[in-house]
Amino acid sequence: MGVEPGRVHFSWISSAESTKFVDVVKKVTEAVRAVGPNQKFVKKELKVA
Amino acid sequence: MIAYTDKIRDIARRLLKDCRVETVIGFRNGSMPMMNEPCFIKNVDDVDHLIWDGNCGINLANYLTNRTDKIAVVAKGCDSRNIVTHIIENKIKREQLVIIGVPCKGMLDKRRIKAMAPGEVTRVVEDGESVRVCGAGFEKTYPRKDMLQANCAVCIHRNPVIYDELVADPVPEQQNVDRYEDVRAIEAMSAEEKWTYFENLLAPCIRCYACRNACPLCYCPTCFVDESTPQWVGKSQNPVDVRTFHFLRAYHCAGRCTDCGSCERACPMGINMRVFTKKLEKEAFEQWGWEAGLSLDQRPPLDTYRPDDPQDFMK
Amino acid sequence: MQPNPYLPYPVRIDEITVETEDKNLKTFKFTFLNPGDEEKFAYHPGQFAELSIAGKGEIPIGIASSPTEKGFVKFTVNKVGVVSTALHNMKVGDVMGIRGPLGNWYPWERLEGKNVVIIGGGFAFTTLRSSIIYMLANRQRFGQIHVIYGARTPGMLLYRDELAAWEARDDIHMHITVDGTNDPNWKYNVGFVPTITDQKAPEADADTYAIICGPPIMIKFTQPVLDARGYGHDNIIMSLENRMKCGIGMCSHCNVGQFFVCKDGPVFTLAQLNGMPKEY
Amino acid sequence: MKYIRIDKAQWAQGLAAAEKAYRLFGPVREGAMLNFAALAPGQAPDLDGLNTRMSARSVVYPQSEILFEYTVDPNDPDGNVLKEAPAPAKPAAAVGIRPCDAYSFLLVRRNFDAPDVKDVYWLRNYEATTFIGLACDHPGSTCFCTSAGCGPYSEQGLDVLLQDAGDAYLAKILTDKGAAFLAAAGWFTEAPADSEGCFSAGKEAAEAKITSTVETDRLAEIPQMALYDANFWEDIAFSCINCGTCTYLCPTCWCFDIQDEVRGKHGIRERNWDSCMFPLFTLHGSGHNPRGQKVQRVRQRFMHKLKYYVDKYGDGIQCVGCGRCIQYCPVNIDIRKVCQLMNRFGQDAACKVA
Repeated sequence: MGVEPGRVHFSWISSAESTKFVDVVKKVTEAVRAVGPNQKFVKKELKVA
Repeated sequence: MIAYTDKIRDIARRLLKDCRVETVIGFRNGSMPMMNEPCFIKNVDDVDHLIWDGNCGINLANYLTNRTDKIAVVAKGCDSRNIVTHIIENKIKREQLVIIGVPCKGMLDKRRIKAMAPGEVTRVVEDGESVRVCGAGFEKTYPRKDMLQANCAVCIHRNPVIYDELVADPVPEQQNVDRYEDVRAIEAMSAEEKWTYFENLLAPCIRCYACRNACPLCYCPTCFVDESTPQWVGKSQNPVDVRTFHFLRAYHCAGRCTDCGSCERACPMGINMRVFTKKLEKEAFEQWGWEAGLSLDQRPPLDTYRPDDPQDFMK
Repeated sequence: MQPNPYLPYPVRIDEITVETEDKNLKTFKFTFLNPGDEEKFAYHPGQFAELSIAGKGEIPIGIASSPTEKGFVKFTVNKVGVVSTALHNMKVGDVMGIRGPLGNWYPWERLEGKNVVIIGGGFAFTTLRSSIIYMLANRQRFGQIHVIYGARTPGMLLYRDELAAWEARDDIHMHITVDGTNDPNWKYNVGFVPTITDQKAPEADADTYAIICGPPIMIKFTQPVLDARGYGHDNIIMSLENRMKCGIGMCSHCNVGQFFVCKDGPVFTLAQLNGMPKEY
Repeated sequence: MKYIRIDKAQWAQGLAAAEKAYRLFGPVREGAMLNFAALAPGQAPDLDGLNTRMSARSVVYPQSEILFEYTVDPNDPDGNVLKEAPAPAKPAAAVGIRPCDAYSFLLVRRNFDAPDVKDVYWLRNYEATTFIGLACDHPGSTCFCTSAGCGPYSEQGLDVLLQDAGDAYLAKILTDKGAAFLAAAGWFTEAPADSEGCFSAGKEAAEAKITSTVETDRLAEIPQMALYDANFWEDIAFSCINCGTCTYLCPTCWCFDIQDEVRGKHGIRERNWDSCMFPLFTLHGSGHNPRGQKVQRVRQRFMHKLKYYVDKYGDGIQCVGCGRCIQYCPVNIDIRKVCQLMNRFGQDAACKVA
């Protein structure tokens, strides 16, 4: 819908794969940080017009 | 079209007279050009109200949800596919229904015809392969095939997929149709372009929910936008809320939508929200070879698991 | 300049009492933050107000205190939706708002010198408490007072201490009942409100009025009992509730026929209701 | 009555001058449709279309309107205390509003300006708005204003009525407010002496073009509950999909919902249009719904407009005959047909639909 592709990730991680989970989370947070804060799908300040 | 109408009336009369059904659901003449009104007939004497022409775009499967009586329903190709979906999703039982199948030649795009006319349209006459559009001081004739609703122009299931009676011989299905030209154009956009495109697309939305309510798939007792505990979506005209509604609604139709065009047709603001459902329809087709509502014997892809389900999106 | 009818008076929660054994009903005692607001909030028993929580919204709730009780207002709230749940999570000392008083009230002028039978069920007893306190504080202005009040179990009765105190008085006839109980010490009635009404309600006459407030099912079965006992429809007074937002006859949510429950009601006589759509 | 001639060559220039003192609203082309919306700086209203898709109601009564602001910070001395949202600084002018839409505000005013309680937001917006109407010389096929209390040249609720006179607009000044707006725009040229004749001729011609009508003469006398219990509601309601199109496009519908929203510590209480067509509109906390059936909601809408309002205010129907609900109803429910069924109730043995 126009949200930056880097913001969404899917992975299969078994409950036994703790190191993989850590790796994936690291990678994802880095990727999202690179994209920067989400400016799109958030409501702007609520103000009187 | 007159032949269709006569045949529908004949069948309805017979079904009511023989007490095969209690109610016939079809269309009657509207008070506006290019508008027919869904109606129910319970009495043999009223059967002649039923009509058929190119202005029967509302999907009648929408009127079957959770009914308990025996019903005959007039169904064009897409309606019949939504009836199949309704049966699969337990919204109606097959045994309750007598489906009066109508081979469909596409519905007229009332918005387009109005926009092309030089003045207010007061009368539209379908005449075989052409359409005559009349108004104060003008009369224009167009080829019918150029005046179809966008979804009908790319429809490849014009004939009912399920029926008990057929009002005419099947029509030839359209061949070599490029169904997803519009979706591909959006897919090719950058994230930024998509964002702007959807923003402009949805800007006129007034959240009247005509699209949702005209959709036979949207039968939830309480729609997610109406939930209060928790409240998922704000109720104002904030664009984030408007967008959330349209996108989430489309997701709820994934693998179920037949592209009947009711949502777009119903919208008072003329928004083409079909681009959302069509994208998901395309995905369902490309990922699982699935087209909704073609068979009573197949479960939809989103409620079945197969070990070989595609998962290219997983990293 | 016009006063803004949507602006709540700021209030502080002074006391919270859990009323029922299921803990879903709490009574909140509020005091007004700004001097003078209490006088502006002058009300009659039977009226309601919008309880307002910033960030959550408003709910219409009957006023449970009586105008004869000074220095505070009380509301008993059932936990059902967003606002009532938020309210149940609040603490003594928290600041919120109340907006009102709203709606009409029981017809106290017409009831002057008359016998009054109060019939209530469940958590709809709130404005009836207000009415009882009010009548007892002005006891000489009324004839006989009967109270028929039922709940599912003894633990679901509201204002149990006050009920006991009223039982002890001889100028008010209490008929407390529960649908059922295992409590061997229960010394009051057992049975549904309509049944107890049939047994205990005084004889009907032109000077006897019934005020009914309760769940729809109770009203549905009590009304024929009163009919059979000969109560005239002008003498049966009911309090309705409907979904409301504004409380002042603007938003039209509570619209029934040409009336607004919030503004033209919530109090109607049965004679009035007979001529209105049953959309409540 | 004073008439002013506004040369179309001076139109844009005048609006630019008026823009300094007023927030301008008018018909605006948005894609394929005409909408009634705020004009961008320098934007001229599009006065060529018949009428706007949405009515002009949002000028006075926006679909979402903030009532209060507050902070939910408990450490703030004003924490959780509501503050009235400030009114817009400048007055507004609705330029090119059609007479039916202007008249609608008078009907709605009865609700918001009740004798005992005033909706301060609606009233402050209404009183701050100047209505510069444009007479309808080419009414449409679904316009039935002349039998709904107004007409293509109706002056009710207007401050100025404009008539398109080819290369100029003739402006009939109806109120001081209207005169003030024309003065702010710098339009002072007195119109030729026969202007009054132009208006009455225009009015006659326009009214003659109205082909659509409703009968309302018996609505008041038929008992409310008899109409409520009439046998035609199921047939009328069958096709309804319970969307909010009719209620949101209608200039005389006024229902709203109130909502709180909070971002961080800053919160607002706002109102949004609501619709009696939605089941949620009447749903109780207990789950009970007094109008849980579609047929009840459809009946409510028509009974409210054509009966309850008639009985409550004794001055006609809550409808101005703009025809929007007829044009845009997705399933072609036609208020003219419903009105006829109601008005002929008990009289017409063949009180049948279709």
